[in-house]
Amino acid sequence: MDFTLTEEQELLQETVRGFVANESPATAVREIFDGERSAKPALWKGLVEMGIAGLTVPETHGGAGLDLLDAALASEVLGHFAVPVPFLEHTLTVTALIEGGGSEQQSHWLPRLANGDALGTVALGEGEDTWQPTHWTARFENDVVTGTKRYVPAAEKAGVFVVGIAGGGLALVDASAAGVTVEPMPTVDRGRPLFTVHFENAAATELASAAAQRVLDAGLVLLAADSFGAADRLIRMTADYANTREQFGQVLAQFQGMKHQIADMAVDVVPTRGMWWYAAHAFDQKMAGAGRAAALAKSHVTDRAQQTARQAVECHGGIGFTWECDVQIWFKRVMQDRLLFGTPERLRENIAATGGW
Amino acid sequence: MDFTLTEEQELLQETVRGFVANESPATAVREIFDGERSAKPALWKGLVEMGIAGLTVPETHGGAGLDLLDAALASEVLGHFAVPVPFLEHTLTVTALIEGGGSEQQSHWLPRLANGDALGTVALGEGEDTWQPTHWTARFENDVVTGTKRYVPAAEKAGVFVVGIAGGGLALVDASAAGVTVEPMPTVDRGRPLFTVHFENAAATELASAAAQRVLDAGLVLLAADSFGAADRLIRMTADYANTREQFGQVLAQFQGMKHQIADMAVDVVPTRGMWWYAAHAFDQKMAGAGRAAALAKSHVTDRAQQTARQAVECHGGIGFTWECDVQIWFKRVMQDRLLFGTPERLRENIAATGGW
Amino acid sequence: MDLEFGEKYETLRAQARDFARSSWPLQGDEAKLPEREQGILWKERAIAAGFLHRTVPAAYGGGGLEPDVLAETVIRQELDEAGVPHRGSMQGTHMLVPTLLECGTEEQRQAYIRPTLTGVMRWCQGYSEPGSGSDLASLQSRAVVDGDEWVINGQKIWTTQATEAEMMFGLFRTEPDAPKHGGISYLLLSMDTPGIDPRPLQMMQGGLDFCEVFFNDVRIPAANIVGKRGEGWKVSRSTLKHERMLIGDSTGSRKSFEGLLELARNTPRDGRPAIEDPHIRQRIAELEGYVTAREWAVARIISAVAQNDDMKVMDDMLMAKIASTNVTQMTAKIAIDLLGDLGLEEPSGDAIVMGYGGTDAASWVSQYMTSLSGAIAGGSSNIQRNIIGERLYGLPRDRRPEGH
Amino acid sequence: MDLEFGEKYETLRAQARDFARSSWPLQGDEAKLPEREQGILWKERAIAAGFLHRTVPAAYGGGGLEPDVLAETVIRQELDEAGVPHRGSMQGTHMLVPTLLECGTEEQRQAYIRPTLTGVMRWCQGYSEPGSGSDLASLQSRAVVDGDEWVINGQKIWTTQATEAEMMFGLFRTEPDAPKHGGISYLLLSMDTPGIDPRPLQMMQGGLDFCEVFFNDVRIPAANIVGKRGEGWKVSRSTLKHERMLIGDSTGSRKSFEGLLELARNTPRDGRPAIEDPHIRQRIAELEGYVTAREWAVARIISAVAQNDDMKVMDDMLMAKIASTNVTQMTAKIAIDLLGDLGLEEPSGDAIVMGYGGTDAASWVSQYMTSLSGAIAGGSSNIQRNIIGERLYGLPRDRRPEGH
Repeated sequence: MDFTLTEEQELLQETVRGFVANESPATAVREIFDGERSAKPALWKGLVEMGIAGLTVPETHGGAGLDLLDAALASEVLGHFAVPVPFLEHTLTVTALIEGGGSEQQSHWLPRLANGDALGTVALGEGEDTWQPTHWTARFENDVVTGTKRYVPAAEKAGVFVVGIAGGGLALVDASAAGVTVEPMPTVDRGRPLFTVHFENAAATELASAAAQRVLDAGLVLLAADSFGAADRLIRMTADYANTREQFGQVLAQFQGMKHQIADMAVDVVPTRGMWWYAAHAFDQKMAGAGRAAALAKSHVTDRAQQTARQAVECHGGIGFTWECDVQIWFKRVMQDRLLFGTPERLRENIAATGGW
Repeated sequence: MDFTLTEEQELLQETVRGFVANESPATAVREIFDGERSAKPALWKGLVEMGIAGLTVPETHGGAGLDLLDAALASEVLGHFAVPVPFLEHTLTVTALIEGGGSEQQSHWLPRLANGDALGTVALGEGEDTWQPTHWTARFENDVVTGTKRYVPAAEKAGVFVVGIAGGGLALVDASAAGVTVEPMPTVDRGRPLFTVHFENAAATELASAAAQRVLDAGLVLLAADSFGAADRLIRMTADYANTREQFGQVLAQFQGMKHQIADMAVDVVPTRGMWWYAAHAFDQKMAGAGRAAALAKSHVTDRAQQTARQAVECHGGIGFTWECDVQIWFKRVMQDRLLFGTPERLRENIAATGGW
Repeated sequence: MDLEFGEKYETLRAQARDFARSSWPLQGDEAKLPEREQGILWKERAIAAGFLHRTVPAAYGGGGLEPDVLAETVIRQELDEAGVPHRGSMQGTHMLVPTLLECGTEEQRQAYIRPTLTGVMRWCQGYSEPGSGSDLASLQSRAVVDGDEWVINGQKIWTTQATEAEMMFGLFRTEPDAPKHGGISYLLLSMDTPGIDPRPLQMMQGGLDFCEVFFNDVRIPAANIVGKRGEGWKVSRSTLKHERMLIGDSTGSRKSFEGLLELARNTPRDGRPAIEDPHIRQRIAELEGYVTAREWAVARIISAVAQNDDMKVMDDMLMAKIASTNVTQMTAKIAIDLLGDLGLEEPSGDAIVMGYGGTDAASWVSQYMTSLSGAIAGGSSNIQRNIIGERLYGLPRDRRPEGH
Repeated sequence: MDLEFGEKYETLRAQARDFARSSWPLQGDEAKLPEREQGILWKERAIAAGFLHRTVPAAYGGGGLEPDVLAETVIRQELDEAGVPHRGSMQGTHMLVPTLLECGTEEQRQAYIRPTLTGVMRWCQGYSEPGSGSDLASLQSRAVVDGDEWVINGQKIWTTQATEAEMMFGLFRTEPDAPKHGGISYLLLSMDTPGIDPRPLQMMQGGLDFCEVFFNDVRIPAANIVGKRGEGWKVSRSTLKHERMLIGDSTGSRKSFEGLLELARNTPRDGRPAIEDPHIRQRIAELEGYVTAREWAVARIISAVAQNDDMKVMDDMLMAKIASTNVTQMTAKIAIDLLGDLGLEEPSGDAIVMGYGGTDAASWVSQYMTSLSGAIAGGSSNIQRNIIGERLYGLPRDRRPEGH
């Protein structure tokens, strides 16, 4: 019984943290928010060089062969620094290939994904919260896919799409295929832009359909981890502000009302760390109830993170509500984490159903 | 446009307040809690002498001919002092007779109810939250009633029962009729005990069935008012305690955390006063939506009062959790107000339905 | 208790309705004037007809009538209904004008009130500073006398409409050696004075609702002071009182609630309108409890004020701000859950509207963010909690370092 | 990360299971002994077999083994499962014994530890006083030396099991002129000493879970002090630490949650089980989020402690108490709404059980009330919030009057 991180896992977090703390300070994220969502190619490139793109790619395909838990630990750090990189969608593409790819699909894509030559993304929802495999309507017939997918991350730069298809399965589409059109959407977290993607008789190959639920579950875990990291950061930002800003001749944190608000934020967020650790571990070990654990983690962590983000704004006073205050960057990150792949309410419907209630 | 109380109404509250503040201090209520629910006949008698029993009885029948709003104002004061008297059930009996009684029923009972010779009560629910007229199953046929009613207030002392019957109507049963059995129930608010009442072919006369919903609506308003009075008192008790009790060399209220807890209790409760005023007024004027206003007032006020009662215990620390602390008396009063005639959740189902949603 | 307005006010209501419908929109050549000028024209006529600024003395351009909150209520309802341009900049009409009436000189009243009422002269408020939020009296922007002028240096923040307004009223430290509250004066500045530099401040939802205003050796006439030197804090209190009153209005809460209902009706959920979902129904019904409570609390306040019985409703008045904030935030949170993935859209950047009830997703996303500002603007919720605890329940004031 | 206990611990688990099943219930004549004596007999055997009080030195009657939180976890799981009487008075075994091991004299250890472990000697705790709740160090009960005795006067409150316990450990003011925290000593009292008067205190739900204890010229030997005069505050800290640890257990939350699920399954609502109501499902699913978070937080703590890495989980440890309180209160609130009119029943008067999951209405009504005690017992939630803010985020301590 050892519910702790290994030294390797702690080192992984340290390494990612060291890199993004230097290379992706809030000022850099802000440039993206201020500009036209101009990406920072060097940032993702640096992470690729560290092996982050191939973290969960099997060693035989040139990756590090690590688990979802390791990816989630990376996500936590990326959320903590609000790093604007396509880690979620790329990692889920790897998951789709591992869980559902044939050996040809795997040997073609996994090495390219591992070394960063290709960026992967997932095209699942079709609008109106159609995140579940049962909801998908994109048609896959005669080796082509037709349909429109919404809220697709990083679609603009992706080399390969994992597309949810009618019947609840997945298909793989090379981004260079004819019939693929990417349309930008103005979305809330400028650091991680989303797109509408139209597939019009785009050449595709099928993945094993069992992979669909696994991809979604992995996504829920990574979003929970990201959100945890972001919420933890928001609490620290708020504490720092309260320890510095003076009103009525003393720092804000000296007011017990403010102190207790910060403590309540911590009580909301801090105890949720083990929850996504466990969900990731259960996913890796293919435990019974792993999907339910993922839904519990995603719904709970992102709900608590939302509340924390709102409190962080309030505790910062007027400045917290401005564009120039960094709080907005994390507020929006948490918001996107919470809504992507299903709201807490919708996930809880599944939690109830899978709980046998 | 005058959403204020008249001088007469303010005087009514003053008069009741003056009487119960003297005659029903917390120490007296406590005696009932400590003893075997021993009633205080003198207390009700005193209120009867003030005209409280006949408050809403038409003047032609010996009452004051006042409105539900006036009764609700009295309820507020009774809740504020947690006065252990059968005002709610008695007043609803009057409502049933006014709204649904024939002239014979009225001339027989209303004068007796007005002068306190008879105590009235209402036997509506049958357990499992069957408070709505559509839920009732007690049979009324051939001028007799058969069925079991639960959570009937003051049944032990009642001279007349208003009984909810299958089909959603009401019947009137003289308590001295053969076939009426009253069974005590240990219930949470010892100041206002509830009973199970069995009717076995008990002689009864019918009331006009439209009265049933009116009785229930009036009950919701009176419970909201009572609960408001009780919650207001709990806030004041808590503020007094926090202004007196010292810890770490200063009164508790000096800690901003505590101060803000008390302020939040006030923000919960204080703004709800106009809500039950309006619900009572709408009832009196038979306005469209009066029933919905009553359900909104009852669900909202009692929910806020519950939260306030729980906070009051917490703010009192250990002592607040003891039998000897007066908080428990008001805590339990609020609890009974909240659950009687339907929980907030169940009432909100009606609010949604009647809102045309 | 009588919720009817009665014959007198219903007559007035009918007159207001007639006036509103016949006076707007403007006709003929007038209809070709720029929008703002049309508004000024209409306001002049509305004042003359007794439907706007009724209680401001006629000598200063108002209606010269006795205060009558019920009359004002029915008139406002009708003007709102008719969609006439009766709402101007509140800063001028509801804050500056009452202040001048209470503390201004005869010259100031003559100079400023009439154009303010008609909208010819618009005002912005220079109170908050970057270092002085809740603790307004700690402000540091300075004005020093030089001959017959004030010379002003410093910075203000959270100034709405600073780029449009002709004038600013504001608080400046004029007696640096006096104690905190005693060293402040209330000054009036023309916004085209050299050295004033208003810069829009972007909000998190993208809108430009506020400005920072920088003062660099700004010189204004020495006579532009309301009240005496060092008494600016006292002078400003009457103004702030009005601001708080303003925020205590329930129309926004109800409008916002209606918008939410509409959203719930129009949002599909598993093929049915979301409003049919029992969980959503519970959340909305609970919210309606708060909204309704607000409405009747406001009705209590209006009625008591009409009877000069303000003291009786002090409890509800003290809650108004924070209760309203809570409703707005609850509404926004339900809305974002209804939107689901539509909530991923970038906010519309709409200006802060406390009771906004939009129909498109981007507006609701904006509202989800702007709803947070209620806990901050016009006195933070924590300050409100202090006030409630202290005034209503006699709880002690916070311990603070000396002089604060 | 490995959630399996592994061969070593599974072997130990099997041994514990075998021992538990073969050792209980007692057989033959032993089965006829009074319940308490049976418990003592069983405990002696469990200690000897290495399944109870494993880490207490053998010289004082314990198992003499190295601390191993995983071993203790699997053993406790098996003992719980088998229903043996392994849980004694925590006050003695988890608070007094560690304190004596850390600060007691050799004589005290010899005299008290062994009988405490077996349950022969039960302890109650004399800390809180009517005037000293959160501010424990303000206690006023006094002990003065008279010859070779302490003479004690004063009053304690919130003492559990005071009428049953043979002994009390408590804090008393012995140096009235010393500063607040410096004037307190940690004393041991036999509860049958003349002048000690424990009186049960009734709780709002009707139970008698606590006592007040009055001291009237109570004389105890001067040697009955742990640590030095005036160092009682320090001595007591190790004990309090243990109390807080105890409360940080998630078994109760899960048990309570399961009970709530059962209640929702068995409560009819419009002819169907309430658990099928979408609103109830949402509320329970949201609660399960909190319950699950607690469980894995506790798993983190146990694992880190097993690796002597306590510092890594300080954040979760500091949250444990308040997070657990929140879960218990949420559970109770859902339960009372499920009960509907059954919630009108008088509470059962059951003792405070933090994680109670009853099946009858009266027990749930009790739970609805006792759930409130979590925010009070073992340090109020507001004190916990202070600790979290100060230790985890470096927020400043409260301003207090001098000397506090």
